[in-house]
Amino acid sequence: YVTSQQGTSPPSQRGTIKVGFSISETGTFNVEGGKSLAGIRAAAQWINDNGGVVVNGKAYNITLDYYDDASTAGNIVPLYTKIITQDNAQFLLAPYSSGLTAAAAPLADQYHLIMFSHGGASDSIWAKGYQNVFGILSPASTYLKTAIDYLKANHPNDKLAFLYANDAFSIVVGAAAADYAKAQGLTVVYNSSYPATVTDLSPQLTAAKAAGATDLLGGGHFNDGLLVMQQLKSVGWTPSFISLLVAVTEPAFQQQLGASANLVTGPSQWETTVNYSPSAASTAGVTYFGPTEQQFATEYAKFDSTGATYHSGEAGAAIIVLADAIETANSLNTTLVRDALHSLHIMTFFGQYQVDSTGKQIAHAMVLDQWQSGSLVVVAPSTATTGTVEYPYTGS
Amino acid sequence: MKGRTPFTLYGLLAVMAALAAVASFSGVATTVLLVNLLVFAALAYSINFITGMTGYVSFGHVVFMAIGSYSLAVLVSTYSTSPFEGIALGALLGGLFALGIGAVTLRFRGVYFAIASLVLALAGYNLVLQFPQFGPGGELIFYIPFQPLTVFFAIWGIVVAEIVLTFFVNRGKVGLGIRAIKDEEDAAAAAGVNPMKLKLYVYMLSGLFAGAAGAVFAWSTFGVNASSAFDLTFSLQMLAMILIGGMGTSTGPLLGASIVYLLYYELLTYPRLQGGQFLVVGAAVIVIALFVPDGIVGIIRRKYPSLKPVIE
Amino acid sequence: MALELRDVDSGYGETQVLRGVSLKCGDGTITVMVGPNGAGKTTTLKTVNGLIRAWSGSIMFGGEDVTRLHAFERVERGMASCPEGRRLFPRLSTETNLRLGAYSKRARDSVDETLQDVYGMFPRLRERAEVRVGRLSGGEQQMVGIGRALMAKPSLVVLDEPSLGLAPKLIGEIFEKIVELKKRGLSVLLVEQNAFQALNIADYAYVLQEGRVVNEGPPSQLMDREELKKAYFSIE
Amino acid sequence: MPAVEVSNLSKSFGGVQALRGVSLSLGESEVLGLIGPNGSGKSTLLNVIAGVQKPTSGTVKLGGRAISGMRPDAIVKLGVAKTYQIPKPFASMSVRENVAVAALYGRRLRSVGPALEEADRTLAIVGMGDRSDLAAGSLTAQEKKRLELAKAIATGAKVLLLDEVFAGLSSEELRDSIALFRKMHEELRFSALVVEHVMRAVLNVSEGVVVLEEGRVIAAGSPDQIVHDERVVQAYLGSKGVGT
Amino acid sequence: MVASYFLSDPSVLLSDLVFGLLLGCVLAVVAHGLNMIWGVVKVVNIAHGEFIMLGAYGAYFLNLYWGIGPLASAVFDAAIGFLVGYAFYYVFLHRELRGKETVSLQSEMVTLVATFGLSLVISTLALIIFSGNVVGIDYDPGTLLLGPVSVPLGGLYVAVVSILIISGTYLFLERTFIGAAIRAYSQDVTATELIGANPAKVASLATALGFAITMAGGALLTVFISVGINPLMGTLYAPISFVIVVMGGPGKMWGSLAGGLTLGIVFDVLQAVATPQIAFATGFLLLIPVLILRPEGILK
Ligand SMILES: Nc1ncnc2c1ncn2[C@@H]1O[C@H](COP(=O)(O)OP(=O)(O)OP(=O)(O)O)[C@@H](O)[C@H]1O
Ligand SMILES: Nc1ncnc2c1ncn2[C@@H]1O[C@H](COP(=O)(O)OP(=O)(O)OP(=O)(O)O)[C@@H](O)[C@H]1O
Ligand SMILES: [Mg+2]
Ligand SMILES: [Mg+2]
Repeated sequence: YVTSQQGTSPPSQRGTIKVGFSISETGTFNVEGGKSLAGIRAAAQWINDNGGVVVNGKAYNITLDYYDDASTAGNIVPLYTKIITQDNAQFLLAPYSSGLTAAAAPLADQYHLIMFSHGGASDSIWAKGYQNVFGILSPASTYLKTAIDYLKANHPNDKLAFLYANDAFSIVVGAAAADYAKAQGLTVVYNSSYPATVTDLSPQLTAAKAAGATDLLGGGHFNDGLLVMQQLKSVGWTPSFISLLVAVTEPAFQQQLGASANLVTGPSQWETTVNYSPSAASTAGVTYFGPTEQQFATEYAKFDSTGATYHSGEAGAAIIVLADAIETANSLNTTLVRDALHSLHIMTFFGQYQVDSTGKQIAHAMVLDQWQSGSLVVVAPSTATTGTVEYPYTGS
Repeated sequence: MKGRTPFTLYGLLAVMAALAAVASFSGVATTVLLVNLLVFAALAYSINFITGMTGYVSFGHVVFMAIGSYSLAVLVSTYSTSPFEGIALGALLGGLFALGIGAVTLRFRGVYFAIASLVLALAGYNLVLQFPQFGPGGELIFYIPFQPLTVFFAIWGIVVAEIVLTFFVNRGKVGLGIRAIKDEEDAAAAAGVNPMKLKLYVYMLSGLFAGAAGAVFAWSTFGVNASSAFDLTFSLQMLAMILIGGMGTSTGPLLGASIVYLLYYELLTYPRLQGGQFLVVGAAVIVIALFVPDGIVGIIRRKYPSLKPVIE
Repeated sequence: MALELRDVDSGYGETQVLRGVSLKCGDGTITVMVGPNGAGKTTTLKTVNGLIRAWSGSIMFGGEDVTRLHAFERVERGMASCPEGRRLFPRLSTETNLRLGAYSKRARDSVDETLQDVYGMFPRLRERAEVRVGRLSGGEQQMVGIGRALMAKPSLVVLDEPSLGLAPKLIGEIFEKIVELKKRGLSVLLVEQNAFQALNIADYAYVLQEGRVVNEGPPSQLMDREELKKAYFSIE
Repeated sequence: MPAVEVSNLSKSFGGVQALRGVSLSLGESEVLGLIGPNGSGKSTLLNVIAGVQKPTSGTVKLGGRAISGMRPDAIVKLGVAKTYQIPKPFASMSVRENVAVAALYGRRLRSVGPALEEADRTLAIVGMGDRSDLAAGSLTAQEKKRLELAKAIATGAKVLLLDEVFAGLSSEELRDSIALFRKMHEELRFSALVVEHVMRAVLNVSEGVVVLEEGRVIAAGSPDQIVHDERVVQAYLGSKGVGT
Repeated sequence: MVASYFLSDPSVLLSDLVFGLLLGCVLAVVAHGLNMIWGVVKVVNIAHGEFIMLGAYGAYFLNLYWGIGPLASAVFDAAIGFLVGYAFYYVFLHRELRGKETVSLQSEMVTLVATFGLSLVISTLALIIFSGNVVGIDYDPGTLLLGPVSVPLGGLYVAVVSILIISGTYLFLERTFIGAAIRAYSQDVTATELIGANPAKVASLATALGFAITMAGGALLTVFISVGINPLMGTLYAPISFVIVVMGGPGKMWGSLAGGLTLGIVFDVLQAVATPQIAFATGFLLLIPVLILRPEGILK
């Protein structure tokens, strides 16, 4: 257990636990990679500053061994091989995105090392039978669930349009959400995907509007989220409820759209405003581990002045959970830590952690955010809220 | 030409044998590095068949690589075959697609061919997304054991085949005809060369090997993803490699691929450059292109004419 | 003196072609250069118009040393050429090709008149005005090449085998045109294999061999006219 | 049977009628001169026979077999080779390799070795043996023309279509070239269609002359008849041209 | 299922057509700068997308610090682009192109690869300087209602400006001496010199103009589709630009517009009747029959 008092053993006499990973500092995922990296560094720093990881009475510092993978799958295997066989990392984090994670995962199994996935939400990773790969995130198929639950409970007669990007992640989110909405008895009048390279979405929006849709759910990335919002205006459609992936929770979304961002909602793994706390943990009947929300945010600011996003949170949380698992196992042995990761059910600043037998996350809940008068408010689920949903969206 | 000792071929094969020895006896990290290097070399040789030899710039060459990648990924992930069957299918489809595509696009010259090949890559990306068989968002991932040495010898075999073929095509009847086409296509036809047939032949080889290399690439990354499978940067890297090495030659692609990839990888793992390595790679590419426009083989040819039989 | 070469060496890359070539081209005269294939006639003209640099020696044009000037700077000073292989713009129309001949400042303002002049000289080109030059017949292209040089309102025209590929009837006309240019005060430096007709109109001639001037003088002194005459249309 | 039989051949480029129903026949081993004003369609006629351009209408027969519409490389293999009026050498290749390409593909040889030997023979014949290792791009204009001829011969063609191969020669060179041509013709017994503006060459190498004007045959006959044909003088030679 | 809405409501088709036209104009204007550089000087500028990106950032910063709208920024961008183009010519092209008789394949390859290096450098620098975060300009002049069809005014302005730019360059190339010399340059450099034009001057001017248009295009792009401006945005527009230029015919100024409109309309209409994937695949593949039937582009 990490004691909150400093100085159990002076940092100089500590051992080190080397956590290796690659991250996308350049290329397609450079933004997500940068945020993740800062989150990882902040979490590791916090642990080291707060007694390190204690195994058998000896404290260990977490050291990070990482390289830029340039968002390229071809780099993953050489980098992880180097990390494992030459740098001798003891634990691994996965790279960002499920595609890159898939390239790294076989090495974790081959070399019998734990690999924590923090940025690969595709469900398919967990269907491959990896022994040593654990997830921190809610899987993609559950992203829009909270929003649909809200609609089902409050506006069951709305007609839903689903429009989402055709990439491995967004399409799973969109398709699963459309199915879930139908299963909940909601009316889906439009359901379509588009490639990430789209330059004009007005035909889709016009068609969805013509189909009589009242609500719009989907999105994919920042760019197309913005495109959707802009073109809603140009095609003259004001849906009553909008929920878009990824884009909405970026501060830039509101900065760029101004008033028309108001009352748009979006799912998120995490926000700096969620209130997972030791008291929330005891209400939920689980133990709380690691920094509080506030502590993490403070530490994070030292590594990235532009503020944490959920990518920062999920990556940081991976380090925290890993540290707890090592302490729980009271060993650096992969098998023992793996058993600990399987049996652990805890809460961190990022929310709950518990995995099923494949290593897939089952306890963490998505939150639903909504822009309200210039700030992002968590409006669902009830355990994490800081406000309530305002309906309908008005376009200004 | 006839009867001349093929020093170049012996030399290249000796280098390949040395690579095989290194891959087998040094650590895994070296092996996987060599796998990547040879994947790039295989791609460079493949584009060398069409662009290096005939001067037809295959801008969208990545499309053949993608065909190979998806062949292997579909077979392995959906039908659980061995990766070798995937490579075979990738090569076959790569070659067939090249024949089909080439029959239409090789009629276009210069920029027209380059862009016709580019649209195929752009269209291919969208078509892959259209069909769920290629996975959600064109992503297929699979889990097979990590066997670096097996992958190494798969790609090694491909590169050896390419070297031998490049060498003999260059030296033989086809090579002479192709050089004529590269200089003056109409005059070549008027001398009895059937330009379409020769171009199709090398384009087919080019597609076949790009397909095979793409399949190995998917194998080595345990999956394929539409946005990276059709990433045009690959095409550009291939072009840069053959330019840097020496277009059309049998040594150039291996030289170019080694330089570009090793430089890139060295920088990637050079801790202080994180995020900035492309500055150095980019600057190096600029400098080489502008100051050594005929590639390393070109320099050697100019500076040390006596080495000609060894490098060509 | 319109043009004077003093002891010029030049060549391509490492290969030297011209070895101490000296020649003069008087104001308002026609100077012809003849010589066997590969003698360096074209190379001399390229050195004159600046497409290749003289290795040593000097080139004076209109009293000015132009040895170090670029080809386009020489055009600006009044030297126009119709080079070997014509060097036209194949995908531009005949008329655009001609008009481009008047690119230099000295010629720009009077481009329309000069154009009519050239059309007058080669009526065939007026018919082909809108056709891309690459599609013209060999002889038609030759006419465009000469016409384009004239469009520059030059004081010296440098012509590399202008009769090449022209029908006999036209060759006669071309040489008449050249004489006409001279009458207008232009100087002409001409390389020709059609030695008979060329020498017929020349004021002075040079014979080049293996990069050297081996003979020079007024045409009458250079060759026996009767012999030339026979050489032209005889059946052997 | 004539080697080449052209009947009623027409070719238009958009608005331009380059050939308007040309018919002619070239006998076995015959050398036929083809003259006419600039733009009268001579090169076009050669191009159509060689398959470089497709005729708008009409046929070309080679030894009784229709070849119009076939690809140029196929026509070469049947024994018809053409030179380009504006030479198109393979500039980066050596002179020897240039000719070897023609030998290799034109004669359907199997490997490069014999083709190079054939190239050496041909180059010796046309008197370019000493240029064989130069890059074709660095030849003089004349040499490039000669190279065109060498390539055509190297294909082993029985029918040569020669587009102004005698142009731009000095008087002496012309004499040598004519002699060379006659010698080659004696040895190889090819048939040839010789497009030429240099009358001395036309008159000295050909047995018959055909005159084109604006895409039509306006006269045909022996060299002697042609030089004195009023229409030909009018349209082509120019009244002052002959004899002066 | 989408098709049925489309059939039941003709105004949907009309909207799609209008949006397609606007999109086409935007695409045309970003492709147009490439057309100058590539169609005319024969330099395959792989870094084209990066200069579009820089143009967009130019507009962004002008807006951020001085509140200047994107249309006005386009003018400023053009000025910068002009200078950048000159610099680009002398740093990248001059060495390779001077003294060449024509722009050979080898030179095309060299400049292609060199500009590929440049695109790596610029996008990496942009990532470091601008960070990867997406930014944008909040510029919305409103919409024009034409019966059932609403037309975004921003898009309309861009369309007008792009047509102006294209006509301007057309007139410049067709009607001026230097313009004709620019066209001539791409066919024979030596001959350009022989007519008395300084080849370096001609080529650098063409390059500078191309860059000016490209960067202005980047600024205009932020109007109609202000999807985030980010360091990697060029990778989307560069390939499309290449296709548009060839579709319209390289070196043909109106070709950019023809190519852009074709793609815009095909993309938008097919997106509505089929799927976006089919729309893009068809739009791109359309180039092949175009090349077969009209080897020199849509325009004659
Ligand atoms: N681009 C070049 N590179 C290298 N050598 C060349 C080049 N052009 C010409 N030469 C060489 O220079 C010499 C002189 O050539 P030039 O073209 O000046 O001769 P010429 O007198 O004009 O002959 P012709 O009557 O055939 O036109 C020749 O030996 C030729 O091979
Ligand atoms: N591809 C083409 N497109 C348009 N017009 C063409 C084309 N090729 C030739 N022509 C035209 O057809 C006519 C005949 O051209 P051709 O080259 O056959 O003439 P020629 O008799 O060989 O002339 P020359 O003696 O000058 O070489 C010319 O007017 C020419 O402009
Ligand atoms: Mg000459
Ligand atoms: Mg002709």
